[in-house]
Amino acid sequence: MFQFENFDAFISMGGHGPYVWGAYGLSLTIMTWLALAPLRRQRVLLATLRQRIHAQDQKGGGQ
Amino acid sequence: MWQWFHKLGSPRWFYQISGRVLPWLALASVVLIVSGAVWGLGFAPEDARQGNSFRIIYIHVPASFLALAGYYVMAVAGAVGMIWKMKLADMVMVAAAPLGAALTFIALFTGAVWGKPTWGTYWIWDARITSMLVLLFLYIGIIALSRSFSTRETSARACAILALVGTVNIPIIYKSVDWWYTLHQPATIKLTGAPSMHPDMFKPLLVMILGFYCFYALVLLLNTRTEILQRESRTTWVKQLAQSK
Amino acid sequence: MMTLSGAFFGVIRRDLSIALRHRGDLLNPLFFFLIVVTLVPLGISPEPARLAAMAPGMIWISALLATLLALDNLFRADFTDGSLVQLMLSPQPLWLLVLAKIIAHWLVTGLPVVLFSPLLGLMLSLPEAGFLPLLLGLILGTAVFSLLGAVGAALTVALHKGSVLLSLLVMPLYVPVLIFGTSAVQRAVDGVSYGGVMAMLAAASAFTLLVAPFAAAGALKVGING
Amino acid sequence: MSSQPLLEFQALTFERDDWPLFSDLSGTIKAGEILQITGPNGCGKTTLLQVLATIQPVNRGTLRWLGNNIAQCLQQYLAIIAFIGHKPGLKLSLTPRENLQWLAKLQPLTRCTSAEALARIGLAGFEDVPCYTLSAGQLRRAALAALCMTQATLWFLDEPLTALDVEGIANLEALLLEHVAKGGAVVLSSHQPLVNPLVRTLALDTMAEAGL
Repeated sequence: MFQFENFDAFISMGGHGPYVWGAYGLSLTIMTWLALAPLRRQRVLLATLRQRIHAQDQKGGGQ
Repeated sequence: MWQWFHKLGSPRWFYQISGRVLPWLALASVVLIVSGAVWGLGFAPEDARQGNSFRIIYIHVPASFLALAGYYVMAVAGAVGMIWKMKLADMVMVAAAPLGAALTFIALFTGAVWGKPTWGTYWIWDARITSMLVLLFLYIGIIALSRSFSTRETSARACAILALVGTVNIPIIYKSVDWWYTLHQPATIKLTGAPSMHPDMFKPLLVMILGFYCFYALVLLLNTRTEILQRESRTTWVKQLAQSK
Repeated sequence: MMTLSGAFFGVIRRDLSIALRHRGDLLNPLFFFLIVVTLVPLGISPEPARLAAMAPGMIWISALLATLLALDNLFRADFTDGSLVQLMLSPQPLWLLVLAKIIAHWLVTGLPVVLFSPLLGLMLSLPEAGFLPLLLGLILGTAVFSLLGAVGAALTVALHKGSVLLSLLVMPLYVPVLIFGTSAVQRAVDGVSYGGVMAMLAAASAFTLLVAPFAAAGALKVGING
Repeated sequence: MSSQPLLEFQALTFERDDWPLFSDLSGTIKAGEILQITGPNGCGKTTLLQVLATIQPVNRGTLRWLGNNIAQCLQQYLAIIAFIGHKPGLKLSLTPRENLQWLAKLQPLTRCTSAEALARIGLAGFEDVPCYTLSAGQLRRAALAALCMTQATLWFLDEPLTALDVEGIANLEALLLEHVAKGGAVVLSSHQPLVNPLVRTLALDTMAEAGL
């Protein structure tokens, strides 16, 4: 059962809103970043690797 | 059995298997954390004494759990890497350190924010929070050490030794800080009394803890996979992987 | 000629005679200890009652910092001139030689700090009842500082900026000793029995004595290849 | 002397972050032999010596001493090796005599006294002066004096000729020859060629093809 009478009460949390939402907000932001950072690093890694292989191939072909 | 162990130690095999588990872990952690958070924020009953600020517990407790468990994961991985010279275990250890530190930070931050409406101050030298702070220092030490060595192998060995020494010390640190706290501040408000909680408050907490475990496993796998790609970047299978994308 | 005890005491004697030839270096941690404690009344208040309340903690913290200051050199000097490798190539068990080095190090850094502490207790108007537990506690505590610190010093032996890193690594591990040490003094000042706390401190140092030399020996084998 | 080799290394691989410094290096060192490791800077001469002296661990490969895996008999192996690296391993505030006496407590330096050793290596009269007053060449000699005293059969010397003058080099060569004549063995790295029939060279940059 929803504990709050309306959406405004849910946001204000009886005066504790900033604390609760702040804690949840920052935590979830950090956690999202934790999950996305390795994915981005993997993409960058593979891209540089691809570039390096490409460069090597061209050099090999030129000779 | 031994063959299985050997196989598990192969980064390539691990990369392929973990790739299959990842989507499910991601799904599970998103579903569990979102439903747990909605449940805890909107549907769990209000705490009689602390009011709505108590809803922070649904982040604080799971994060503290995993922050501590994460240190043990790191130490065990380090020990396995050291004893059986398993490269994969080294990579898991390296992957676990920043993740554990981030969760420790979340636990500290939510604890501090929770403290403001409860005690009227952001920082209080509560036993739990103080131990958490020391744990953060231990994590920072490991991360700093791991970045100071020129080769990854030496770095992994060194971190494993430090993590093991830390592991032996953690129970002593926790006990001593607990004892220190009772010495200086006799029984004020206890932050968490999980067993004595109302079942309606407790259920979302369980969901959140489960969700955090899945999330931990997910990020640990992701970090380990990144580490694998980085270290194995000269092998043919990684090169093929890079070109196939 | 090459015996276990000969090697053990040989290492201690050599480290002590080197320390005696650099007497200036020997005094540095002591002066550091003294200066930090002098800063307390200057920074907070010269009022005896307030000083007395803070004396146990301040003395312990400055002792911790003073031993930390000297810790970096435990293995580093030997590593730099190559004698550490010779020590490690000895057929004698490495943990024993490491223990010998730690003992020598404690004798030249920890022990002077312990002996100096009553003077600082006087300067910070520590009540009389606190002196004995302060001395006893510091003997055990500085031993733990040296033993645990040796693991960190071994890990960072080949790193260029090892000193700050070393503090970062070992300070969190010193927390229990600091808690037990200061509360032993505090209890004695408050007129409560401090035997139990001292026993815990003794147990912690005995345990560290058993484990730390092995960990430090293992750490050295890793650390020299930094 | 076709008996078992003193030291045998098989398929040694040493990598720094998966970049092999050397890989699949195999070879033997027999009693009565001087093995000189040559190669350009940075090819891993020092590392190989350190690996053979068990200072650095290898990634793959085995070391055998008289047929026994060294991992199983490390203490015994340490008792028969002597290692002198780039750094002389002397405490500058102590005298050469004190340094050698300290070393004699740790390693089997029992063939002669430190005074005899220092005299032999050409440092008579410098036994009791602090090492910081000695020149680089004299320090190197003081470090090599340990070789006169040691019972070790297998010597590892990293660039032992550095800073030595003509007389010092002659002294060292005589010492090495005496050692191998008695059935010992020496592995050393050096840029300067040693003129001696007993010296076998191992060129590290081309060792893969050499197939020792």
